[in-house]
Amino acid sequence: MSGMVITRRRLLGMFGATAALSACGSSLGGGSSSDGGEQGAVKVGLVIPQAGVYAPLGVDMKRAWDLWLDRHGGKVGGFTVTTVVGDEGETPQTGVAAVQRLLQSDDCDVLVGIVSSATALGVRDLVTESKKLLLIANAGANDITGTAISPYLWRTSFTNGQVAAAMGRHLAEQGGTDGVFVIAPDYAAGAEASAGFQDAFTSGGGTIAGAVKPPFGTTQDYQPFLSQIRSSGAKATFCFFAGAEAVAFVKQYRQFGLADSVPLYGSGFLTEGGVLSAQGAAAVGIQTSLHYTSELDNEHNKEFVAAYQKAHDAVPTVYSVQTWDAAGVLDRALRSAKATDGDALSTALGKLGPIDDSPRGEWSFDGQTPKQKFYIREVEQKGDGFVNSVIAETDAVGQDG
Amino acid sequence: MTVSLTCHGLSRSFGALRAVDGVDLDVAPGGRHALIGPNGAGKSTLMHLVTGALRASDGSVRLGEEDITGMSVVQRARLGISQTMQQASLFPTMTVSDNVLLAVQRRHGRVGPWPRRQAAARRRVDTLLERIGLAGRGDTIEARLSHGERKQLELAVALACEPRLLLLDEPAAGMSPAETARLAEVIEELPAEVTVLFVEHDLDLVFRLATTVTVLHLGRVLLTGSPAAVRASAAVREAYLGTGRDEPLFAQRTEA
Amino acid sequence: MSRAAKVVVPAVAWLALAGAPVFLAPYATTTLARMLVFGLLAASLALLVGVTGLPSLGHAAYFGAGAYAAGWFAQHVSAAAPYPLLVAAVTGGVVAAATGWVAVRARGVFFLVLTLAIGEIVRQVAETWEPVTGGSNGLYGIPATTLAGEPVVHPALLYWFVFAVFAVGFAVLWLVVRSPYGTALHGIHDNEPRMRALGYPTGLYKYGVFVIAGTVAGLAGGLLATQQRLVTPADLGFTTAALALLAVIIGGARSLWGACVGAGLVILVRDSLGPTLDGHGPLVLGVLFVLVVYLMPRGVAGIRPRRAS
Amino acid sequence: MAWLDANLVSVLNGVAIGCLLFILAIGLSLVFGMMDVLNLAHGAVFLVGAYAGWVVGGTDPSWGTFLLALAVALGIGLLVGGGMSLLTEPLRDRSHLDQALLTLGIALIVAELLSMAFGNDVQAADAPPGLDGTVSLFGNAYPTYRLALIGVGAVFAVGLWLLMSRTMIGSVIRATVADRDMVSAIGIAQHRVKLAVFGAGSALAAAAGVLGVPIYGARPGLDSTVLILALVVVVIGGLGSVRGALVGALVIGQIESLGRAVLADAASFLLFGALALVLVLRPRGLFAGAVR
Repeated sequence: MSGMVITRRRLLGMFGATAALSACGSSLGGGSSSDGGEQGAVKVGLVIPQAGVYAPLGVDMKRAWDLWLDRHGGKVGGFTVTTVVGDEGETPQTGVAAVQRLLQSDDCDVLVGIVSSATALGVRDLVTESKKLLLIANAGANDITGTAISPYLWRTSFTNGQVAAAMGRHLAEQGGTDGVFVIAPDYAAGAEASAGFQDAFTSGGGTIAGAVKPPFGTTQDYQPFLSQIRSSGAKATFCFFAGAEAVAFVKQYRQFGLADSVPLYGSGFLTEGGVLSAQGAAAVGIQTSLHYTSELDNEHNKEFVAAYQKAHDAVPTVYSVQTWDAAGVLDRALRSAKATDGDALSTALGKLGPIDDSPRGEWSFDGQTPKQKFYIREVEQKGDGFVNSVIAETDAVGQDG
Repeated sequence: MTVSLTCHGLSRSFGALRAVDGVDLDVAPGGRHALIGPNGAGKSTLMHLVTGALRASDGSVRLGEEDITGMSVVQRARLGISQTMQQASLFPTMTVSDNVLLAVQRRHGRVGPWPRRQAAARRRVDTLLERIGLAGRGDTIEARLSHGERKQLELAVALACEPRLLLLDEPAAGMSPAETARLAEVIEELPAEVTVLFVEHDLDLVFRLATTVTVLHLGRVLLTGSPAAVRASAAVREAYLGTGRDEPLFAQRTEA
Repeated sequence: MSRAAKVVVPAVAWLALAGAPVFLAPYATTTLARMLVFGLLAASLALLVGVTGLPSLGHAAYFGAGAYAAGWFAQHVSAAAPYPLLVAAVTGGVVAAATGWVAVRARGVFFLVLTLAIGEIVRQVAETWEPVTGGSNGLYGIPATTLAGEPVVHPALLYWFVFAVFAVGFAVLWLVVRSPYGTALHGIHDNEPRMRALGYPTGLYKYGVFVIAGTVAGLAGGLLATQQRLVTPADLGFTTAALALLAVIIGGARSLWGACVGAGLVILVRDSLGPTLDGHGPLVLGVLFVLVVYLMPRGVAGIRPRRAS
Repeated sequence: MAWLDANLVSVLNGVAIGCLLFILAIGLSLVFGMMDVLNLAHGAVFLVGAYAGWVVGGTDPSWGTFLLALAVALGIGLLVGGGMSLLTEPLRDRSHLDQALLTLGIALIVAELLSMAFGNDVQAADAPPGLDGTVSLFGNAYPTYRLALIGVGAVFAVGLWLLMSRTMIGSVIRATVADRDMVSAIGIAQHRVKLAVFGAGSALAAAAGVLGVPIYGARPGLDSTVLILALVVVVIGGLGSVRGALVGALVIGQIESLGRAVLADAASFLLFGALALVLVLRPRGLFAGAVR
């Protein structure tokens, strides 16, 4: 019995070796690698949520991925790309199954995507044991590139603490807003953001007026917490919310008259992408920290935004840029590794140096997660829409902010 | 071993209606006691008060020396009260054998969550089915039985419990004459130490089996006596006919 | 089915399951292992729903409790088989014992609602008891189960491990169904008042089967932690419970085997087909629910509803 | 003093949320109590109403479009509820589980169709003119719309109470809850009662969806959140009674509002903790009287 298994595995191994050899051969034959050089093919599994509450992020990510391929002739790092999309869904139950399928059934060489931190942490062992590269294009749990680090998991997005800490440092430097109330939902990402902000803010000399954790996912009405903010006498509020909760919180913050008396600050997801149009005028004046906004005034971003708008008739979001940059670093890594296996790509990523052509501005890997600048953004009306304008930027920081 | 059943001042009200009203009933040990009376007399309610399906509003029920008034159906069953119901209702998706087996294993086996061969129990089941006239029907699903067969099975299940007190609620209702005759034989063959209390409309059957007859009327005991005394009673005739009921006295009812 | 077929078909099925890794690619083997895990959950639910007539919407709670217990135990105490699985089974049983007494008091549609509420409460605990359950991120990085000191990671070995435990759990359920107690449960399913009249304390019996089913569900949860090495709140949520019910119905409610086949189909749709449907996986599941309910002529639990007496 | 002020607002807010929950939950409670059907598609109907409110009413509705949206939602709810009544009719003699699972399937399909039609983005809308501002309560700003909800909830509650206690329809409904077979025995066609109750209950759920848009918005996933809330309301209140649904809704409103304000650290556990408590003490709900 096991003899047969081993035979099968040997056979597979031989196929793999043959493929690798032929890739090698063609690479040698083509001389130094160039854009036109046929180095072979790479199969990329794009893991994005297509159903459930995270689906809008999946749309932005898919658009960016398609745009990148479109603008680079369907090739990444000289390899012809076949993309297989897997639906991450809403929970690790579906997310892990999707990754398993992409790795084991579709034989993908590289995985890109993953919105949910729980899914990213959940597939860590799976990915590590199959020695394939996973480029995480959103999930922000600190642990992914911290205590749970694996050589095969790299991240082009952010850590929850890093984003919030940027705002903490900024407010502390500004001064004058002593006594900040912190509100973030009662789950892992909320706790990380809350801690990241409080550490940065208090070590910069700020004081916290109070903190509260509304139940995650089931809170529709923030009145009890808004009352608490009001009675705490806080001078400002820092919050971490995303998706539907961001819309509800921002609208109710204004409905209960707090927006005029207690200014609202937050992690940038509060006002990013689709949620901003749902919040509408209620969001005007809110300041948030994030590593991107479509309003950035740099050459790469202008080109990116124009191309994105042309292709999809929509404004790109931070989720688009994270995926765009995932494609960008994969391009560089494949180019220098000339192979698609996880070990080679991981080594190549480690030697990458600064990414100087990203729409978000220059960034680099610090460990396996970006060291990047953060922008302090303020929501403004522009035409009949709303945008996040840049009002300040911070120094580049790594994993822990 | 042989027990008596004693009801004292037993009452049960449904809202303003006193369905059973201060009934005193003595069923002698080993007696064959029939309960008759017109529709609405409270016969079935009284039976339910004895089985525990209904709780008494007032009064007491004793089995032998034991006061069982506050006991649940389950406790009373375990004391040896067994019953057949007016509307035959058993275990429709099980085989006839398994229907009886449920009773046998409760009485004799240990009902543990591990398989047992139960050869002895199966033999008991087969013996009972033969005695009741259902030999060869053991593998039939209960739902496929005819009405009469189902009544027979009811009796088999009740007997499988090896009761000290057997309550039969219209055991012959809906049976063919042949089935009724078989039923009468089975009851007559019951061991003498089993006490039987039964409700029946077929008076031929009542007078054939009963040693004592109690007539209920409007929730009260009208008369208790020997079959001959009841047959002769003017009060009984009055109760059946004098209240404006147009059904013939003691006629056999056919009922679905 | 003829007598011969009744012996031959299960024998062939067991043999095929035992030999599956020899013929199947690693992905298919892994998927089959997941089907067995879910199949054991579904079979334990069939004992409640089909055999006893207790339609639980909260059965995933015990599955999840077992999974968390096994995962936590493997992380903090020992990953040596069979200890995490034993801990899982005991936890499933204890949680079922602690919550079941509320549920078995209720009848009919109340039982549905109460079990649903119990399931939600347990899920909420999993989401919020962060130091033990890892909160919304769940328990990840659960170490591989070790057998005689060697970690079981190779897909085929892991499959055989799962298969062996599945067989044990399935055998327990099978024996219960065929025992005198199982016959009594069948009687409760058919006619509970009558069972009481025969002297069976049915409340106790229902409580007992609730705990047994919870224990086996806990064991299945332990297998989940072993096989997936990840446990998240979604594993004990309403969706999992509903999918397990779907599997039971597809299998014809009464049959433990049928439940396993149903579980296979559900896993196939959710995990293998779902991710390729551009986000329309839930739609397919919804249609499956509707079709199954209409196409199962005997009804989900195979019973005619009885009027409460 | 500030503490007291803040909590008075929370109490008031709890009443407002409770009123919305009442309109949502009453249909679930009656269908459950009368027909023994656990309608797991109730949340999906609410979401249908929410999207109707957003599409017809627009993000900045006038009174005309808001009321039109309400009418449209009532109509759609009636149709959807009637449809579900017809769909469950062939399952009349089947177990409760069959019917619950059918409605679960319908819920999944409806939610998926909504997401295909309206996308997965979060949608929000304002209250109609005059109600979109704030009023000052105890020195704190409070949204006018929520005060208006209390009025609407009170009107519904009184209306339903009158309907149930003073009309023929009401007595049929109460009799059906108490003893369904008796009602059909006296010659009232059960499937008609069911059609009417299912339709009206769903129409109310859809109306609650429209009324909820200015607070909850419309988005995928809202259906299951709302369904769970409604289930908790009916379990706590007891099934099949208007009074039970009202009390249950008001209790949940206070737990979600005052409870969270006072016991903020335990906020995540409050809802299900209260539910667990009721289940242990009164498994059939606070107001389970004549209801089977």
